[in-house]
Amino acid sequence: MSDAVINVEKTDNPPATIVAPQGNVDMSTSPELRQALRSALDSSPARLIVDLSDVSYMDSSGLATLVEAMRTAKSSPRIPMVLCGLNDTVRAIFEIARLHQFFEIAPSRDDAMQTA
Amino acid sequence: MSDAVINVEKTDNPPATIVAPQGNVDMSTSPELRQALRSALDSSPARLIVDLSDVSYMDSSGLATLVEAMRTAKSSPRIPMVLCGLNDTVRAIFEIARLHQFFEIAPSRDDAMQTA
Amino acid sequence: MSDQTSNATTTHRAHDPAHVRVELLSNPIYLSGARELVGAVAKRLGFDDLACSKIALAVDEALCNVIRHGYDRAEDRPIWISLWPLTEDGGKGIRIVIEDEAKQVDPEAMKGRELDDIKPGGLGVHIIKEVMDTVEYEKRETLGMRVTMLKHAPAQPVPEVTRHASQGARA
Amino acid sequence: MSDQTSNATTTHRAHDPAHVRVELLSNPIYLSGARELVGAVAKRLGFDDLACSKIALAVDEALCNVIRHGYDRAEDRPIWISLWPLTEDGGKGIRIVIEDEAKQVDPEAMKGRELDDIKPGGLGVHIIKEVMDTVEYEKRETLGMRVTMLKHAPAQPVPEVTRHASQGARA
Ligand SMILES: Nc1ncnc2c1ncn2[C@@H]1O[C@H](COP(=O)(O)OP(=O)(O)O)[C@@H](O)[C@H]1O
Ligand SMILES: Nc1ncnc2c1ncn2[C@@H]1O[C@H](COP(=O)(O)OP(=O)(O)O)[C@@H](O)[C@H]1O
Repeated sequence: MSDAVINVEKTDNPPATIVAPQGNVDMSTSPELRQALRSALDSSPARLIVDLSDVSYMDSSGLATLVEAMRTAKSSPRIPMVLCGLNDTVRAIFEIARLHQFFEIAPSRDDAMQTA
Repeated sequence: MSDAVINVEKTDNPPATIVAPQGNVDMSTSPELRQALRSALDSSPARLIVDLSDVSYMDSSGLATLVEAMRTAKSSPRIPMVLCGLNDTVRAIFEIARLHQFFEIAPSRDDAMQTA
Repeated sequence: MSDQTSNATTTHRAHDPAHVRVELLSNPIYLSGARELVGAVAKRLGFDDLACSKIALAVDEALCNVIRHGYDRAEDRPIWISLWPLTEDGGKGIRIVIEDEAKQVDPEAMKGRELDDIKPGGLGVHIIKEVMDTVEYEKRETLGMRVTMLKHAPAQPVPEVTRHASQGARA
Repeated sequence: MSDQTSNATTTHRAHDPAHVRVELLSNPIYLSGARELVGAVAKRLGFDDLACSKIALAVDEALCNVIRHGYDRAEDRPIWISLWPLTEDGGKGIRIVIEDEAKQVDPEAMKGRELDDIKPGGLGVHIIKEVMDTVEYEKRETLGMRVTMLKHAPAQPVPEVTRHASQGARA
């Protein structure tokens, strides 16, 4: 019953998988994000970019999903994972949860491409 | 108790008064728009531009306010009055009320300056 | 489309509790909250953004009419908004019921003005009927009025699971 | 700031009816509607956009906890959200009460994890306490839990009338 839309893209230069959820990431839509992140990590991309520029709102179920993906990404074989495009509302929840330092966060997708 | 914000600006070249309400124009905020439009018309500007680009939502009380101002503007001495910057939601209510032809509507403020 | 005022309640079993029910004071400062709630619920029930904002507009107009005509702008009277998903015939949509404790008027009196007669006001009922598929005004059993409005969502082009897969396929 | 769980209800006369009261089913599809309603009401009660979205977040987290822990994800149980403007001492703000009919737990058990222990989950209660000024969990008289949360709005720099005038003066 969820209407989450998650865009997934692969680029060659530099090689990366980009997961870009759209709209609200809350308890009703985060299962689809979890699914998309798992598939992306399963295919062992050179880097994983989670582009949040089209996410207007995220709650702790979204955070939990990202923490879980980051832990997988950090375990061997390590996959560089970078978040980008956080708006003020989304950034606020990372700060409240003191998770803005656990994640690598870049301003834009281009920056994330360079960082990862 | 209203928190309507309405920006009013006067330009010299071309001479015009621009009334630009911000946010929602509904039953609780349209009285302030009415007030701003009345003051603007009272000072008999060379033209009156109502810039709706920062209006995210308008209901029939906002429409009624604009109809009232347009009638004053059309009565002698006639003051050219142009609306601009309608988003899809705002445009929809003009169309539902079949008022998109009663008003002069320009895409942008610049166009409105030329039209009026 | 705007004149089907008959079968608005026929498919509605009166005792199904609403999925969302709001009781709010007749104070215009709460209109924006009611609109945002209704728009967000409509979104989850299958409407696109523009349709959601039109549905929110219809609710806003109905609430304004209760405040203005029903309660003569008193700001401390109750209004109830109830929402149900419409699931008949496999389609999607929303049923919205707005109730008040204001004076009862003849449902026939709920009429907008002719649209070519341009003047301030007289647009609310017209907007409500234009936006919603069916609109039915009635007197409540004890006191006050009730308006029941239905809107069907356009059929989704691609079913849920297929769409998710096709998103994946874009990868 | 996050540990003041004591006087949340002391200034609240229990029988003042809420200005807005929502009853919704414990189905996650209605979370967005609840958030939008609360955010829009907070806006009209004097909070800026970022504060409104944080208050909506706190309500979302409390609702998710009721759905997850209280109702074990059953989607057809009732949850109530009640909103009041805070007007004590001439200040502005919002009082939010969320109630359920779920199992009763010791209010002391409502604790988030330590933040340095990074793992998925365990953030909801922490977020609620961080965002709101006071948060108080209690058992309801008959069944279920109640959480009462207060948030005061920062004092407005310029009073209403003066601000309108100064807008005019910019002309
Ligand atoms: N909730 C209501 N209670 C009583 N009368 C109503 C209500 N809604 C609408 N009406 C009647 O229908 C008429 C048309 O309403 P509307 O189209 O919204 O225009 P307006 O409110 O500007 O008059 C109103 O003037 C009023 O007589
Ligand atoms: N509404 C509730 N009903 C019952 N238990 C709750 C409720 N809210 C919170 N709790 C308890 O508080 C704990 C912490 O909640 P929270 O910080 O939101 O993290 P999480 O939900 O991820 O466990 C929960 O694990 C649960 O034991």
